[in-house]
Amino acid sequence: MTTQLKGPNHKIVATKQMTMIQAINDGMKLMLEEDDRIIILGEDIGKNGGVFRATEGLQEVFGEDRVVDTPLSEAGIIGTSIGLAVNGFRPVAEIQFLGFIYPAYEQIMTHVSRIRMRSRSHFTVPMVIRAPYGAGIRAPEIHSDSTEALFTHMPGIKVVCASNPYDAKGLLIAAMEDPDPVLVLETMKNYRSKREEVPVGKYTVEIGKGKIVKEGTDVTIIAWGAMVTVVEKAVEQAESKGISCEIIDLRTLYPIDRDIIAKSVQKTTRAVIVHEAHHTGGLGNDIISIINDTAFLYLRAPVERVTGFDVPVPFYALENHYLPTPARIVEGIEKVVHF
Amino acid sequence: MTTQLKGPNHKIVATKQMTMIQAINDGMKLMLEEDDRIIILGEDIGKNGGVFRATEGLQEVFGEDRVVDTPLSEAGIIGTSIGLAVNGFRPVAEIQFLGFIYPAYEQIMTHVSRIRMRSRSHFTVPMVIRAPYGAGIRAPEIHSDSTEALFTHMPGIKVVCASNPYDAKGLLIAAMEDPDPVLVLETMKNYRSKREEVPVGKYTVEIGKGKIVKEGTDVTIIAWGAMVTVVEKAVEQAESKGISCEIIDLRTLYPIDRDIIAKSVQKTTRAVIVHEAHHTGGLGNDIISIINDTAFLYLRAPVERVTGFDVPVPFYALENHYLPTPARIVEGIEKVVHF
Amino acid sequence: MERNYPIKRIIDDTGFFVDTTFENQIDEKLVKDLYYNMIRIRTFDRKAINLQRQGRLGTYAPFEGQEASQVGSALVLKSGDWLFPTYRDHGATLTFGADMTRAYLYWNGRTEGCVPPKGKNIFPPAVPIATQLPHATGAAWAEKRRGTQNVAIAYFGDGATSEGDFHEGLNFASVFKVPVIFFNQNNGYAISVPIEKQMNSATIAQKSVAYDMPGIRIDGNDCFAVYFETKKAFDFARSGNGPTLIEAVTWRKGAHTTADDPSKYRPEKQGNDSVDPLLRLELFMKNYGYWDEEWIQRIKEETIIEIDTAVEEMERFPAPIVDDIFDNVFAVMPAQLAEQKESYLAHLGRQ
Amino acid sequence: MERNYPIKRIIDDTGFFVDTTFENQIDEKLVKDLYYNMIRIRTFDRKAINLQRQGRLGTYAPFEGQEASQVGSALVLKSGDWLFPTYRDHGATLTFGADMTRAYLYWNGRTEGCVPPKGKNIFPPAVPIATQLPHATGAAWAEKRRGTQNVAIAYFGDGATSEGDFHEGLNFASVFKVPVIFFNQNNGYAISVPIEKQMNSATIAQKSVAYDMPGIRIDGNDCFAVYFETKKAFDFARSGNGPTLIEAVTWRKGAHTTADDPSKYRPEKQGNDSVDPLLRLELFMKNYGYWDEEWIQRIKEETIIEIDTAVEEMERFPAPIVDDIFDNVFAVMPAQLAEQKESYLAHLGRQ
Ligand SMILES: Cc1ncc(C[n+]2csc(CCOP(=O)(O)OP(=O)(O)O)c2C)c(N)n1
Ligand SMILES: Cc1ncc(C[n+]2csc(CCOP(=O)(O)OP(=O)(O)O)c2C)c(N)n1
Ligand SMILES: [Mg+2]
Ligand SMILES: [Mg+2]
Repeated sequence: MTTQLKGPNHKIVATKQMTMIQAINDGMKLMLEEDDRIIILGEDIGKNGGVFRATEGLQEVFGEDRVVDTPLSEAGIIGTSIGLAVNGFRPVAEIQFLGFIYPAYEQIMTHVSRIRMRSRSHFTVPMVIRAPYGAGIRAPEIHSDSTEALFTHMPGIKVVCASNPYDAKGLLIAAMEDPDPVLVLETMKNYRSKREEVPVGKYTVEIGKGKIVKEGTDVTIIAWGAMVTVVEKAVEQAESKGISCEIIDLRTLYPIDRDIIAKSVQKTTRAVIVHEAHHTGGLGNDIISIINDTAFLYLRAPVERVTGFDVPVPFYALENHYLPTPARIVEGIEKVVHF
Repeated sequence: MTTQLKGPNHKIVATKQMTMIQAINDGMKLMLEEDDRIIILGEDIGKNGGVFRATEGLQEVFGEDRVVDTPLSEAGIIGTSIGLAVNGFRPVAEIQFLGFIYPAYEQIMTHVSRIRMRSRSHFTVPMVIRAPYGAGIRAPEIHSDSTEALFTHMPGIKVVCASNPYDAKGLLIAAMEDPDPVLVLETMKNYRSKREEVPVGKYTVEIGKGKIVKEGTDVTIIAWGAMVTVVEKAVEQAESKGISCEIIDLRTLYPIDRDIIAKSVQKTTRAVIVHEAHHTGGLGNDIISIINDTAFLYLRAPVERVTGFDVPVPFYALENHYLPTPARIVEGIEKVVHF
Repeated sequence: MERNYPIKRIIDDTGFFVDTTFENQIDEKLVKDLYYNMIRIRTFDRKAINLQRQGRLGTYAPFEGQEASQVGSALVLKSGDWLFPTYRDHGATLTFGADMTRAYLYWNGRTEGCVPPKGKNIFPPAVPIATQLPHATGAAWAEKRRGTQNVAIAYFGDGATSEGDFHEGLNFASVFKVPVIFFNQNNGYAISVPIEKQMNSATIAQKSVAYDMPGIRIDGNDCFAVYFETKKAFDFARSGNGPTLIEAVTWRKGAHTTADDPSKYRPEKQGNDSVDPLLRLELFMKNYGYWDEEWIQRIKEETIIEIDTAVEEMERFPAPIVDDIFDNVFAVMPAQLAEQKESYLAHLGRQ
Repeated sequence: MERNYPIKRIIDDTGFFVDTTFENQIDEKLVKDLYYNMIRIRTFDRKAINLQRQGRLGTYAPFEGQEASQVGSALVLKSGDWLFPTYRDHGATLTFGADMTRAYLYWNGRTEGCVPPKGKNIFPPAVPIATQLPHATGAAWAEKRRGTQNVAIAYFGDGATSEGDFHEGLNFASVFKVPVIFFNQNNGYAISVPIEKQMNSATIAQKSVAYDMPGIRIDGNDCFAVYFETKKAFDFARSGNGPTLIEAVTWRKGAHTTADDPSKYRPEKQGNDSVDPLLRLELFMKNYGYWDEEWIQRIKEETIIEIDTAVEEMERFPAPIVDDIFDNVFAVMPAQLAEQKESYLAHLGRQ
């Protein structure tokens, strides 16, 4: 059902109820229509429409040349995408789960991220890598990794991660138009968890900009992807205890929106970071550093992190113990507020 | 030349002048003699003795069965080492340069680090991965990566990095005796940069313990590998300006010695972290988090980081601009001291 | 190339011999072993699908149609041998001696499912495709170094041949001439991708040429062809002659997993002509006088009891404890992890 | 397998025809093109080693002995074609039209060395082994999609065949039938590892069987065999028939790099019997009346001048500027990186 909604400049834009997966599908469809250079490739993305149906129906409309089922070979997918990209195409590669991206790690690390530098911008790889990630959907082992930090320590590639349908579509389109490679992490847990009004046409969400999801005065809570939803639940509880929380949805993980963090923490003077990746080496550390660099004199308590533990993501019988919960987040919030 | 030196318990131990590469070679040799389960494998490590001569002479003594030249295939080296390790051997795999470890990333990430967890300790992989790393020796591109952070965000594997011959041998032997997989990073820049007295027999340096290289009272400087040497130069200059510096050589990068950092920073109230890896996503962030967690109320200035920039390690004509220099470190020290 | 790698068969679709080379090695014991294990694992497999539908098991990867491949090969293994399975090879692991309760537990997201019975060298199922091939090579290398006659077998699918690890595993095995069998179950599809889109080669067996390794192509639905050809490869390996690549051409009757819908990508009638491996063995048994109605009834009943018992055990299995996620990461827990554990347990206590 | 993949030759070690199939396509222009380019790149290569010894160039990877392979193949390329070299393929890139000054700059640690002349599709040398193979497949795929007749060629060594990327690159190329030539220079060694330890297969050409792709094995020191067989493969690809794997059997006369000492691992006399590719062409030219002493003198002199000029240009090349390490990471510099740059430049200013 299409409804009408006021857009950013108060112009009326048509919108439609979409889940995140539909919004992603819609974004790819629009871009395939608009830009002949776009080519979508990956395992099971053609006839099958992707194991999550992200590419459903696209091969039917755009043909086997533009929506390509590849062999089971992640290094092959990324490696040939590099060749396609330096030779004028704009590949959008799907890696079936982030936990299966590692065979392509060398191609991403030594080529995708470095070709522009190595060739003084003579060769560039405007490509997108889409990868579902995260735990909490009772998937078999290895399917649930949240290893964004392995890609933010790799100058030359951007990393984005939406928590909702609107951002998912807007970030994906921005990624497809970016002159540089972008890794698009898609939180499986939110693929179908809610529907919202999403503009039917083309729009972008700027890469590099976070969003204040909710304003507050006592503490800043920073999260992205599936954790935004969990934080929202925690914040309801915290606010019922009289703590006013500001929530930042980071949206871009590289380059991080330092200003939004700095401004918010300078205001609230306390921060809690929530991510499902491991504690050690997680992006939370980068954010603490940003706070150290920009809000040291404002800070009234050590920054608190509520994260996945320093253990491999457990098999699913115990995965919920690995993931941050509203209860753990509330404890974190109380800890910084009552420091 | 062998000299005599007092050991930890004042017992006399024989020592010998060794460079770091000689100490590493010596460590492997001792362990090959002592433990039949040890098998050394990698590219060019047999007849050629390794491109840096780390395994020089070992094949001659221990034969082609125990010191094995493998095909050019990092996933193959690590993958078969896993099979060897779960079946009773203790493989010591050399990856020729850390920048070429990425093809094996999947094997390390999904198997080396997880097999114990997945099998409830039924299967374990007591193996060592040795990898020379770092910039500053005018090596061709990709040879100079310092990406330790990609391996400290991977629970199940330990990471060590020595700055000098004594620690190099002691940590390597400890790694070879560890019941779990250990990545041993070897700083190429220090391979032959100095000789020192090293005990001729077997000894270990405990994994997980840093070392106070120099005591001081105004500021703590934390580094590892090649950067320890650079820090030492910087500290000379800083001390000549009247700033008393404490230097921590971290030695183990996972699990980090949190206590040594906490105690030192609580004492000095200021900290500078120096590493050659990129700023974003680097281990420096983890250390800032540790300071945040353990010394918040002591800290008189934001922690300063002097690191490699957020750019791919440059081709060597410019690599010295990428690397932290004594001058940059001194500026960092002055900044925290005069905050 | 198909001409160079004809499909080897011992019995045809109607259960009659087409190749009598091994006729005198086929006796009642072997026939019954094959039949019993195939019935047993099929029942296990169907039960798993049912349990999944009832919400009593998580996503499951069925192997119906591949029983001859899995049983025929796994029956060849001796006690010191090593088995490296994928997620779809419970038929093989159960035949080799894996614990059924634990096989079900695996699909309930329990690490207990990865622990083999004492003395059985069964590795946890490989989920990242093709990664187990180098492992098998390494384990076989260790056996060679120790001078045993043990052999390792790695199971993998047609799709797995596209990964670099397939190539690297086979290359190492051929260079170091280690006793490992690469047992490919070519079931026609890798999820939705048919073999013609997976590779340009007409067969998988011919990929052995790249390593100057013996490669053979067999009818994976003919349990005798599977058994005897695998046995030949094992004997070859035990005698120090190195690895073999076996392509067992078979068919995945069901979905890729219970989360998959093959009607999206697979023509409805495709595969209908491939005779069911169990049915084929039944025909053979009837043709050659091995059919023993009473025995069949008995093993079917026994199997049902065994499986029901396993399911019951699985469901009564002690609930997983939180400590588990912390306790098997390192031999000795690092201080920071111990702290994380302690503080999380305290948190749970507070709730 | 060696029998299935005999080494193709056109002239023998003494410079006489052994195969006259292409005799009528060999004319003065071709002979002189081959000779000129081989002399030119050999002189370039020897100069590079000298410069390295004098400390005027960094570590360098010489290709002496491989000139026939590199020139013979690169002369086949047309202007829209793509070349994906390794660090040892400057002979090929220079023949195709790379800039000599920049080739030297590459070995002085300068990114300028990776920038090809306008309109020349020459990719930066691959340093991580075998990674360029999928790139070439992708670039060729793009040409196919655009409907051009352009072809991509990827150069790689014997050691590179052991990496997963070799396998994945060839598999994709065969599945999507793209116009790419996989040109292997089997120079006997991967640093210190001889081919017998690298692979169990007797040839590299036979690895094509795994992909049902044409595979041919040629004498890589016979420039005519290289030229005509590569040309056949290019024509085949231009006509839409897909990829070819070529194994050019050659010999690395020198060290792996200037940092390597082959006496550690290579028997002293090994390879002495392989006739120098340039000498062989000279014999041919004398045998068949192509020897033109005056022309030879002229091109030798011209080449020396060209190379001296390139060295001079390389040494006079503007010093690298610090900004470079920051400026080509992204199209638009992220704020945090801009800050790093600014503060570092300020730091330098303060010094
Ligand atoms: C490295 C990796 N990439 C992708 C996947 C997702 N995946 C799971 S099974 C499968 C298909 C495997 O096909 P095949 O090898 O033929 O085995 P089959 O499932 O048919 O038994 C895919 C793509 C994975 N598990 N690992
Ligand atoms: C992935 C990777 N591993 C290791 C190396 C180190 N290395 C550089 S060249 C080389 C040998 C390459 O041999 P080959 O492919 O035969 O090419 P050649 O040098 O003989 O031309 C090795 C091991 C590398 N560059 N990349
Ligand atoms: Mg399959
Ligand atoms: Mg070579």
